[in-house]
Amino acid sequence: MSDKWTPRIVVFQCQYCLYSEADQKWMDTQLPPHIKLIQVPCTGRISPLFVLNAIQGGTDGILISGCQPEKCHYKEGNLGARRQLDAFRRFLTYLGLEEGRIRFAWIDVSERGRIQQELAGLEKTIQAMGPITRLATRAIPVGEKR
Amino acid sequence: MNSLTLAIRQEAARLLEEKIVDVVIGFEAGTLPLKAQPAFITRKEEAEKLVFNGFCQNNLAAYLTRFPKEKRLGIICRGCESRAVRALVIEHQHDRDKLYLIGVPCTGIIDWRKIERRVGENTLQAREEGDEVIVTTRDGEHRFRRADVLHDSCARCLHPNPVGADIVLGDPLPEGDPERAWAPVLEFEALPPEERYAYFVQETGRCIRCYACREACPMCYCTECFVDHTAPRWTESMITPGGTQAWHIVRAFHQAGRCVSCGACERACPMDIKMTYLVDKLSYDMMQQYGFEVGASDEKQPPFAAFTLDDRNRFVR
Amino acid sequence: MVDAARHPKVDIRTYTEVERVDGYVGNFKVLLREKSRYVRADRCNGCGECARVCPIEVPNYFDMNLAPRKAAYVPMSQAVPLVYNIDLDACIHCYKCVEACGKLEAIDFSMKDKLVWEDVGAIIVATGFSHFDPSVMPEYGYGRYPNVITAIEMERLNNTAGPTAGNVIRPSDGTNPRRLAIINCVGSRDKHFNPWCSNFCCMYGIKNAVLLKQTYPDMDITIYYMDIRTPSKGYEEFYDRAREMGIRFIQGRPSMITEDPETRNLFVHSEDVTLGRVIEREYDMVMLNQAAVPQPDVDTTSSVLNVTQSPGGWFMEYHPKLRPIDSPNDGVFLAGACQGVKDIPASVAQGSAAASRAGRILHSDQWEIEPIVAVVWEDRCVSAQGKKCGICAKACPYGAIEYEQGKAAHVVTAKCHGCGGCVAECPHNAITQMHFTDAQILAQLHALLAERPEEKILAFRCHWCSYGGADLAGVSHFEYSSNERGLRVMCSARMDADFIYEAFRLGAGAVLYSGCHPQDCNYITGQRLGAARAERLMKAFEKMEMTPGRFRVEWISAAEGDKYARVINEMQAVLNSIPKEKLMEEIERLRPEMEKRARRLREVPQVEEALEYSRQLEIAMVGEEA
Amino acid sequence: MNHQPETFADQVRAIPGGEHLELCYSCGTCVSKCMIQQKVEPEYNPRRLLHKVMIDLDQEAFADKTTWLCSACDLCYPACPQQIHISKVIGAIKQLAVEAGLTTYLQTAVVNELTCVACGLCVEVCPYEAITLVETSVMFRGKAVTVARVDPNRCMACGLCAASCRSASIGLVDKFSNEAVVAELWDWIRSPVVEVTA
Repeated sequence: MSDKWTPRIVVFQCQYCLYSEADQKWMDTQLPPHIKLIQVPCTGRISPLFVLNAIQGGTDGILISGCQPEKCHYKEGNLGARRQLDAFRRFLTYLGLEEGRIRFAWIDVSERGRIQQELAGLEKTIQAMGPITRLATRAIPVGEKR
Repeated sequence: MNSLTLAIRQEAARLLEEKIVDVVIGFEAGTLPLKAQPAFITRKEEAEKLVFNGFCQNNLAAYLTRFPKEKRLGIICRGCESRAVRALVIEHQHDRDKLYLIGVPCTGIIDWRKIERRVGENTLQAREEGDEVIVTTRDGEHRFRRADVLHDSCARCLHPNPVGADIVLGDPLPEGDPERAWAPVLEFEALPPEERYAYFVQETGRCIRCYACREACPMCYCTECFVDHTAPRWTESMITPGGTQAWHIVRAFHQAGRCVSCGACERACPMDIKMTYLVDKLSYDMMQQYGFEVGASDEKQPPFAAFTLDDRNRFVR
Repeated sequence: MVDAARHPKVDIRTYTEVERVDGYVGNFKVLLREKSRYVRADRCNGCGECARVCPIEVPNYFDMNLAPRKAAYVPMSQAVPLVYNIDLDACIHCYKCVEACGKLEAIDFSMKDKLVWEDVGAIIVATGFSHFDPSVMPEYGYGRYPNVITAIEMERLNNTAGPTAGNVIRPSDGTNPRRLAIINCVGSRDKHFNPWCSNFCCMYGIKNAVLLKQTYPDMDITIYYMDIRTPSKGYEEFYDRAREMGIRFIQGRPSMITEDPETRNLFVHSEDVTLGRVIEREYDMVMLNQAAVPQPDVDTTSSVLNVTQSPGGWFMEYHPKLRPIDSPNDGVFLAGACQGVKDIPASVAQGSAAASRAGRILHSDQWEIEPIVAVVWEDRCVSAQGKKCGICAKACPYGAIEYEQGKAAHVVTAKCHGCGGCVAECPHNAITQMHFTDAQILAQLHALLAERPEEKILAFRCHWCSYGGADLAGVSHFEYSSNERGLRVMCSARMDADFIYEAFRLGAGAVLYSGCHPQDCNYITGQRLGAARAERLMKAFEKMEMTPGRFRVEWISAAEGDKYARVINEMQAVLNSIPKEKLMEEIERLRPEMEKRARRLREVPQVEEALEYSRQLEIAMVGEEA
Repeated sequence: MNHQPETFADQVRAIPGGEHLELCYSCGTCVSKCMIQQKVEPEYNPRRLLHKVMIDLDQEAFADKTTWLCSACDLCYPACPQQIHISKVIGAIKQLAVEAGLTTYLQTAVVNELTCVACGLCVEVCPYEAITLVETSVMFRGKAVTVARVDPNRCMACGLCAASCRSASIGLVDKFSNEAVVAELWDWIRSPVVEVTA
């Protein structure tokens, strides 16, 4: 593992995520290239298959950010997501994936700067674990295009 | 000929004669020893073909979804099958009032692989006698204690008795031991992650992607499976580590809260891949986290549909 | 205050609580608890040596806890009388103060609370208001974000006698804020907390903005408001001045304040209603103009003084328009915000008015009241027979009835206002009201329904509203059915259910039950008593399957002559719509039930004689005609 | 007073949930609470919509995006100082709009009727009760089959159904379809943004 290794992170963000204006702007424009932002209407939209695709594709960490409970734009989408994705995460852990590669945060609009903290936290966890090895069985060689 | 078989034949004949059902799904003697095969009886006279013994290894509930909803079905239901039927009825796959469940308490299915591992592939005849299985091969007769050659899933079966059956033939059996049922999950979980992953890689590495497990499973009834999709292509369709792993992960995950632990998938697998440890983990989680057990109730929705605000939360921060 | 203290006829008792009030107008007996200060007021000269040596510091409540005070303290430097006080909860009993006090020997730790009875002729309640605590509104972050402060905290910061000597600083870092947001209606006009408008906050916010702008001309001040309310003399002009000074006004109620965790700056999030756009603006400091709320101990005060509360907890005035200073308890007057939120000029005006109202009592030897008071027939009262009752005492809005099991209920005549609620409520007909006795009302009722009762509409009207309404209908020449027969009582509370039953027993075609609108009752809660009774009656008649419309309940004010006429005409239309024989049949069908229900009325003393007298009269009149 | 529902405001008020319409004093709290307004549609403004209703501008209310975009998250309800259940009022307006023959312009969930097995999971997870199981005339397995159907006037396109469907037979279209999300993900995974370990 070289010192230069940069973890690749996918952020699944609910479209209505209760970010403050500044944080949303930061997410939209300032995100470093090793972090990919994928917007979905609601965390409830995140199929476990999306997560599996990201893991198998060699993504080192996944951050899912959604709205606070009872503040979900779609009433209870975030609760559905919690149940399904929690089960899926536990299942992947059971198969040997390091816990902590998948992080799920409920962020409130009053929590300014929280998303940056969560990203930094995730990055720190991943740095400690090193690049993903288990389950990353669909990794594509650098630069390959379809 | 055991008394259960007789009772089943009588009940099947009665159902067909009184036109309570159109088809009775049961087992008939297989063409090979150690294996019975599913039978679909439509006429009263054919009821004589039915058998019931420890060699009946299919999950008959799997055939429920292959009949149109108008058909009235009589199904021989062991514990696992009856719970699968319940789950399928909740999932609107058939109307309960068009089903007639002939419940049979089940003492477990004999694992022919365990026997052949000891006697080789030369079985001529096999039969059960009380707690023993007697196998005749070219080199003579072998006697096995039933408990030694039961299929793994059956050995740790929690609910051998059918639930919600219209009639139960035979005497109820004692319920299984939960500790024993969940032991494999807990043991596996206790292993270090790298060993768990290595085991998963090793098992899935043998997979030839024949999807026999999918066909054998009563709960795998989608018209088009996610692995067959082309838009999007969820996973690699060839036999690659990525593809086979994704298949096993997602197949198991789709069973979360639905698997009845019958073990039909493992029995069907031509490569003898262990896979019940996957789904058992999910079943264990569903029970621990959300108090959900498949087939326990007639109404309860699968756990992913029943999320609440008060879900236990260790995940979301 | 100092002037008042020096006045020979003014006696100021501070640090004293009213424990109990007995008696009635002109003859109150008040029990006072003079709380011990552990400093003897007669010896303390207010030098402050005790506070100087006291080692204990606790937050100063008067400075909104922004500064400390000692355990030996005066609440504020302008306190009258200037007597120090020892906070025993904080005191560690080092006795340094005793030493410092020296020869004065004013400090006395052995002091005890003193209970004193005083005779007074009148009481003025001026307990003021309290402040809404905005920390229950998490969206504004008060308590969480240091730079969100309340208006009162700003008041202390901006006061030269305050903890910062008038230097307005941010609590987070001590710098002067350059951008300040003032948010109006925090906890007021909000149904989650206090539905009322706190009256003075608009002006108060503008005042603070103007003061700050004068001190810090560069300060960027924005006021968030829903509506600016400037209804008094000179107020709108003041508002104009504020705008001319460059104070910004944004119409829009902020939904949320967020904080930058590093700079501790605040972002106020609101819609600018005039723009129709959501705006987020950054400020250094936010001031919340919180609602005025009743004092936390208002319930105790209210029960001690026997003064009822209006919704929200303010003290209830006798009448919202006509007698805003008197309380329902004669001789007790309300002044200032304890009666309802009001600003300083209004409070001063009300205070002066209360003083002169009280003076009227103190200057007269006798106190005249209306003679329509309630009287108890002691021999009929079941309480005297040892039974549990007390219904009359509960019904009385003035607390004029003293009830004690085993003794007959006793009406304190000086307190009784003559609504008649107790009379109608008493299940044993043991109370009557002078000039409105059961016998008198019944005699009227019989006379009104003497001829062709089935054609008549008997209208019970309360004296203050519906009777006035009918009067207005008359003088305005609004036409209404001539079959209407009015019967006046003082309040709908007096409209005994028995009268209604009796009316129907006699065969009345229709009965109107009318009184003041709920909020306008002249007897505080009298209308509510009547309305509850009317509802019970309505249900009973529904059960009896009486034709709907024959019994009608309407609240008609003295200004609603048109309504009175319309209601009567509508009732007439109902009567017209019922075929005569059907009506007669219904009357006959219901008569036994009505008779049964009205029977108790016959047991009332004098009723039979009164009825006999009216019968005689009738015979005589009919005879004359014949 | 018992007058008949005549004006548009009366009609809205007559629908349960719409009663407190006229209590609104236009403080704008709801608007600044609303995430649709901030994240998706700047034109979105419940306060204005309520006002349009109050002064009987029915056609303008129907044409207002607010009518169709409110997803009843009810962030505004606890914030409203007048305790108006705004999403219910908007629901009442939407109901009248639907009765007037209008439909949502949202791209709502669609069902692939060929692969749907009508397990009913989507019916259960849908927060808006927009999905029902119906018999359809699509001939399959010899007979008419039961499939899930989405009521576009109830669906708010959250995608909860799509995430829970095992056979991926129900889903959103365009930007949030399975194809689009997976393609977006893999385009990035394949891109040489950073060194990939293998």
